[in-house]
Amino acid sequence: GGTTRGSDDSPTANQATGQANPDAALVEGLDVAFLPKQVNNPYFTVADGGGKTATEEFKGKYKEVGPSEASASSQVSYINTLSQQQTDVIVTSANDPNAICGALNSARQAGAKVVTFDSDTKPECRDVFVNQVTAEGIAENQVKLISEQIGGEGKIAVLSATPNATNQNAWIELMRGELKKPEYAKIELVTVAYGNDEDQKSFQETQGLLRSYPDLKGIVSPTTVGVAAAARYLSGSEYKGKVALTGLGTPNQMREFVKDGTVKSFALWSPADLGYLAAYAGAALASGQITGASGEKFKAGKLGEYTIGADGIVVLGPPTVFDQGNIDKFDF
Amino acid sequence: MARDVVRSTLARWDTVLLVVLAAVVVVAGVLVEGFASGRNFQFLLLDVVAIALIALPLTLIVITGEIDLSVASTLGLCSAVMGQLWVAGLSLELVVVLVVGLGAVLGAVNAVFVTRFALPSLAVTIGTLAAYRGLAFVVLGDQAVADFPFSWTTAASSTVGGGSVPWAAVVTLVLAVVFGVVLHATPFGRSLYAMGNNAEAATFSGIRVARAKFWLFVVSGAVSGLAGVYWTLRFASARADNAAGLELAVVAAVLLGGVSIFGGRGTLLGVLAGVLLLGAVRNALQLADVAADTLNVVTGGLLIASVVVPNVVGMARTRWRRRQRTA
Amino acid sequence: MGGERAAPLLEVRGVSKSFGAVAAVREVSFPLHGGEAHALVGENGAGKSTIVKMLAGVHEPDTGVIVLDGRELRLTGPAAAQAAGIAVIYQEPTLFPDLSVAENIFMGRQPLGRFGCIDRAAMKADAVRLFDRLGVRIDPDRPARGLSIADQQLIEIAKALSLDARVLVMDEPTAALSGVEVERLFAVARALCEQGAAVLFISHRFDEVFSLCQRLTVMRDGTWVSTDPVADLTVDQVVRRMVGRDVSTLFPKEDVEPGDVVLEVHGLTRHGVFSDIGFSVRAGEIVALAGLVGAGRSEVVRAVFGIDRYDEGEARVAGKRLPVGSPAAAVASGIALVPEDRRQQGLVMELSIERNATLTRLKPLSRLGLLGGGRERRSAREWTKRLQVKYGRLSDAVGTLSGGNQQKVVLAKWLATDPKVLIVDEPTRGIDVGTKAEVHRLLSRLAADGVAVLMVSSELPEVLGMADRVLVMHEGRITASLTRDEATEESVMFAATGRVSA
Amino acid sequence: MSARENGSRFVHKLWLAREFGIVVALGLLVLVTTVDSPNFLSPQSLRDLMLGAAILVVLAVGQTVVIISRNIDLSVGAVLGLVAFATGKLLSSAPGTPTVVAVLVGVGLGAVCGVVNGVLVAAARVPALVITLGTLYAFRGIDHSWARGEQINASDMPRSFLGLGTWTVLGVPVLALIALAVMLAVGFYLRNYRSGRELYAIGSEPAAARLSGIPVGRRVFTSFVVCGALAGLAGVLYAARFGTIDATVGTGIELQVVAAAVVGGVAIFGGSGSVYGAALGALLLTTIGSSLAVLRINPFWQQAVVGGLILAAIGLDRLLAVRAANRLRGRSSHGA
Ligand SMILES: Nc1ncnc2c1ncn2[C@@H]1O[C@H](COP(=O)(O)OP(=O)(O)OP(=O)(O)O)[C@@H](O)[C@H]1O
Ligand SMILES: Nc1ncnc2c1ncn2[C@@H]1O[C@H](COP(=O)(O)OP(=O)(O)OP(=O)(O)O)[C@@H](O)[C@H]1O
Ligand SMILES: [Mg+2]
Ligand SMILES: [Mg+2]
Repeated sequence: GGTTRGSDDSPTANQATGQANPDAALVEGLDVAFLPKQVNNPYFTVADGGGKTATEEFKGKYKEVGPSEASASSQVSYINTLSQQQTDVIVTSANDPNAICGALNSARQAGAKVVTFDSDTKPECRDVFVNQVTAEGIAENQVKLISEQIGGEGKIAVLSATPNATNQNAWIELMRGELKKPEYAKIELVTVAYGNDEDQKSFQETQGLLRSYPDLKGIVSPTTVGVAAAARYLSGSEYKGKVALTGLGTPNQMREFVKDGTVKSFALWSPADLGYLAAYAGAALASGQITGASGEKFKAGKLGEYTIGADGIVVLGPPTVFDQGNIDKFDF
Repeated sequence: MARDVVRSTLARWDTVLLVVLAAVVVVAGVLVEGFASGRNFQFLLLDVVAIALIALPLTLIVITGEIDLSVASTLGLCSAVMGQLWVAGLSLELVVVLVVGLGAVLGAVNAVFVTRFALPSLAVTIGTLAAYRGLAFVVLGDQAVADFPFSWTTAASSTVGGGSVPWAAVVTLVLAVVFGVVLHATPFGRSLYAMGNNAEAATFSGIRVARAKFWLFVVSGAVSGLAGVYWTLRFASARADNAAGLELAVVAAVLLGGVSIFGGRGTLLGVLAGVLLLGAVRNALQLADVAADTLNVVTGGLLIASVVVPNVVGMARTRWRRRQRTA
Repeated sequence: MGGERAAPLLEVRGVSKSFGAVAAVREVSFPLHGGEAHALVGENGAGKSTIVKMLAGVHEPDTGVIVLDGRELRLTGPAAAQAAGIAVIYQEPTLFPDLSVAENIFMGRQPLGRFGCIDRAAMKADAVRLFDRLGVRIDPDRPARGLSIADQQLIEIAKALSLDARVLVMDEPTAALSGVEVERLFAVARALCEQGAAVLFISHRFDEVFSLCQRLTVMRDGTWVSTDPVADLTVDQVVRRMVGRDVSTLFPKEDVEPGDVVLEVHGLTRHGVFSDIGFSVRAGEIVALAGLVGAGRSEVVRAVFGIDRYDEGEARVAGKRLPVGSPAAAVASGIALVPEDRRQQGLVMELSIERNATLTRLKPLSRLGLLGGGRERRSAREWTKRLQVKYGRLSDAVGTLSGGNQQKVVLAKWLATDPKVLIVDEPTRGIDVGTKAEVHRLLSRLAADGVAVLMVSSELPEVLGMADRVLVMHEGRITASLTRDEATEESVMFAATGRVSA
Repeated sequence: MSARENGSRFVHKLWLAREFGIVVALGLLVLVTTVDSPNFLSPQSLRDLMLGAAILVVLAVGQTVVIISRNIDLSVGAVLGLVAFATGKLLSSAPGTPTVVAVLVGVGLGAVCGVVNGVLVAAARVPALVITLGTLYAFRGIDHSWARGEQINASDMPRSFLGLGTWTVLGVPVLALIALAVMLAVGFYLRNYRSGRELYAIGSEPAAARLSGIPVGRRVFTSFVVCGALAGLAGVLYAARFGTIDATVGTGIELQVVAAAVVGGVAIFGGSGSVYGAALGALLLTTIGSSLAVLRINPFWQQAVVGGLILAAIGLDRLLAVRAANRLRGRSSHGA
């Protein structure tokens, strides 16, 4: 979210300048750099791994750089470095939608194409945003999952990441909207707790939720750290099987809890596919196949063809729902 | 006095740092592609400005034997308040003044605990480190204010005559000169070394120890507030978590600069060299695609070396002399 | 003396020690015999404490050896010295302020009970027993923080006694003690000698040296001068050997016609420490504040100077009331205080001699708010020269000076401020006889120039020799105010022990 | 001395003890929370509190040993992270490893990190704050380069090991019992053994400690090894309790640990304080986290409250110290 005041007097950025040539071949030997929110974060390691696969497919040079702590200021410093190195494609997930804008725009002026994935910047600072799913898609999916598990009525709570995680807040807002639908009228979202994407804090917050709302029926945790911590707490407590839990998590983290019955189902998109798609989007930009304008199409290897939507957004697809039946088919 | 300074080990540490800094710049300029360019120089300076700014008053504080760990949280709270005031419709000129004033007030809170209640500053500022950061979240919550006027945000990274020296670095340098003169050539600065070595003896000499420390904390807060303004404008984003964890980087730079953590020893030149050295090493290694993990190991290693090397050299020298004498 | 022919218990043989360019001790040899107290005397900086530190294992000799029972000792550290049976009382107390008095005494040697645990009850009882031997009462359970210098020194003595050592080394143990305690200490030392121990005793007070010791070694400028039985010596001989010349008069008191009252104190009270203190000092007058250790004299002058706050009363300088608790204001109004603990309060040990000497005059020495090098250096050089401070370079850390020379630097930094009132707390503590005479001459000179001098001293001859008036304190109150004529050893001691005269 | 007099003396001592203030604060906090939300004192909830505090208590106990000797160890968070990852790696690559071996390996690795700190601080005689700030960066860097974004999950580790984090004995979590045992053992050692008392002496006045013949270097070295070993133990416990481990585990926890010790009345410049106080400080800090979560206080306020509490705790400690000093002033030092 962002508090705003008056009109924005920053220059409207160069949305999709030049002409797209849909038939241009992908240039070989492109320098593709992935700049995640934080290196060594397992989620981004998998996502960037997808990017690496894609880059190798189109014979580019892949590298992953980034700060060891998730802060916007260090990302700026890395973007400056990349621009200094004349990188062709920068694929990044923003720690702050505004803070890295200036640096990204200088990099673009220096010739780089910028793709954001997972977490966007302001639209005028990048060429394309590869969205894992639409926010609406997540909200719908999560509300549906929890409603199924608690039988359509009762109190639920959300366990989120940090209080200022942009996409979390967007999803939670949309979930509130979703809950207003008639079929969910008997479900009440009582509170949002923040586990800061730390195990210990998420643990404590889960305990707190159950303490302060003894009649809580379910918890939705749309963040991988939060849902794993909550599952681990529930599985070792008297609430196991009584309080429902769902959210966004990786199959490897959640396998144990699905098998022991703590969690019936949860969802996630494939992070590797996300990175894969982002790399192809970058290559398409750098090769002149697309400019980032709405309606342009490009091919993303094994994932097939994608179309750029409004505001230069490409959507990966609906999330996968994991449950006892299918979880063993996934390994990430 | 000049001879005196030259002879002291400290001055030698300054020189060592400057030589190492020059060596790093030359080596990186030759070996690392993209290092020796005006643009990179500009990026490097922009990155170290906030650390350098905060390090100035912190140097003086550490010389008196105290420490201020709340600087980055002060920066964050000031940034958050800056965002709220801007949203509330105040003019940015006024906002900047108020925010620097707020920084001074936050510094004064530290000062009151440290000087009036005679509490250890390490403990106090660990407390305010948490408290100020918490208040920043209370003020701005999960929001980010990002619609500062374009003219202001570009000013934060604009350069002198469009060259490669940012205005912010020039301002920092001017402040550094002011702090340097105050520290090394005024009665006030002299008294800081005395109280850092032995506060009781300084009191017995008629030096107003508590008052001096009080003002140092206030100035530290105000400068952190100013750094908050810079940070907010440079990244065009007022956030509660701005510069989280920066305190360790600043303390590391000050210590690398040869300031004794126990007080009473250190020079401002050394600290500036330390700040630039850390910045240059990071920048060069980043350009050479060295991973962030290795960067951290290098930073830690530099810090350890900065205290271990002079000590070990000193010990070895004494031992060698003794052997010579007895032989 | 039976020990005359027997082999010495411990022998210092040709030891030297240098610190950088300073040769503190050069080729010094002397024996310590069991059953004997041996005095080591010399000017400030002669190298006495350095010898002590070599015996204690703190410094390793550059050359030469220490021989115990005919065997060469290699002392690698204080623990090795203790293990060899050498107990040391250092010139400066070395206590642990956070720990209890009993633990301070027995640190590292606490009596053990079951499972190798410390037996606290036994430790406390042992401490009480030691204090009984010394004839003092200090609560063994209280923390050492906040004890007076004298009490700290007593704990040091108790610590050394507790070691039951064969060699007891005492570096100016009596500098902070008053007569009664000194007597008890000597009784204990004599008892130890009778049991066959050897005692090395360092003091600048010859009456003590002559009453305790059987043998005496003189040092000058780091070298050995002589070792003789005390019976063969006179004080004048010793002084001549120490200083290399005769010392004229020790108390060169000039007669001065006192001027206006400069310092006035009325009804000064700090609850639990002192109460209702009132006195005045005139320009040109030397007023002594006498009393036993712990009477509260230092506390009074600290309060006047603004270090401590007081609860009632007031202090005025030249009619102007001093604010409570502000040394800076006191300095501005013309007071100077030479404190009793020069290490903690008088000097910044890590800073250079120059910096210390000018620390009180930073503002006057600056021009346009800036300090340039030359003026400080000139001022420091001038004042260290006037006081004849012995140093290598002005840029050396003041901590490397000997105790007496450090004291001179403290005096220098205050005299440079040109004070109206000079308060000196134990001004000659740890100062050799030659320098002592100099300090006294200096005080006298200052008084003659119109400075009001207030002198706290535990040394009775100094009090009687120098003061125009003597104020005697006992347990936080002034019990007598005596003129120079009324003041005698008896009258002062009478008031100091609280027996109010009829 | 009669029993009654003994009793009143005990009460008096208790009142003077630095730990007393923390116990009162803790009591008030629990009371307020319970009034608002009665099942805050349910068995499950109490178990959770103990579980939550256990790891911090172990760290705070180790930190106290170092702080008492006038040093500080800022690298504990990095050591915890490194050991947690190593333990996870060991168990996931050799699932048959007995829990005891895993614990020993973790403690050993922690001790090795402590040795690095100890050697640098004691042998090179350099300030611990600088050294451990350096090793904080270095150990964390090693952890990151080793983990390279790998995550170890509960399913990768044997159930018997994970049980360490969830088992209870008579309703009390094993984790809490371990922390309690560590605290009592270290507390007993510091109070009743010569080498323990020497740590206090060193912290109180290092120069005097040297002159007293205390082997200062060796003691300081040992204190860092102990602190490192306990940080290692905490790392193992962390792995067992949370089951999800990556390279960021324990980031920033060092300030919390120091805060716990300070809140618990351990003087930051050495010489005084106890592990019991530090452990209580750790318990208080974690209870605040839980209470605020239960009271549904705006999460944004949490950190601010923790900060305020640290200030209040050291302020209170100071007040008590001044009161004690004033009483000493009233009695003369010679009064027995
Ligand atoms: N640690 C030291 N560093 C530098 N110089 C020292 C040190 N210890 C002693 N000295 C110097 O050695 C000389 C002889 O010192 P020593 O302390 O033995 O003399 P002293 O006879 O004890 O004098 P005093 O009358 O003050 O006790 C002095 O000039 C002193 O300044
Ligand atoms: N650590 C040291 N470093 C350098 N010089 C030292 C050191 N210790 C002593 N000295 C020098 O050695 C000499 C001997 O000092 P020492 O302390 O032994 O004197 P002292 O005889 O005890 O004097 P005093 O009677 O004043 O105590 C002095 O010149 C002193 O400056
Ligand atoms: Mg001496
Ligand atoms: Mg006195």
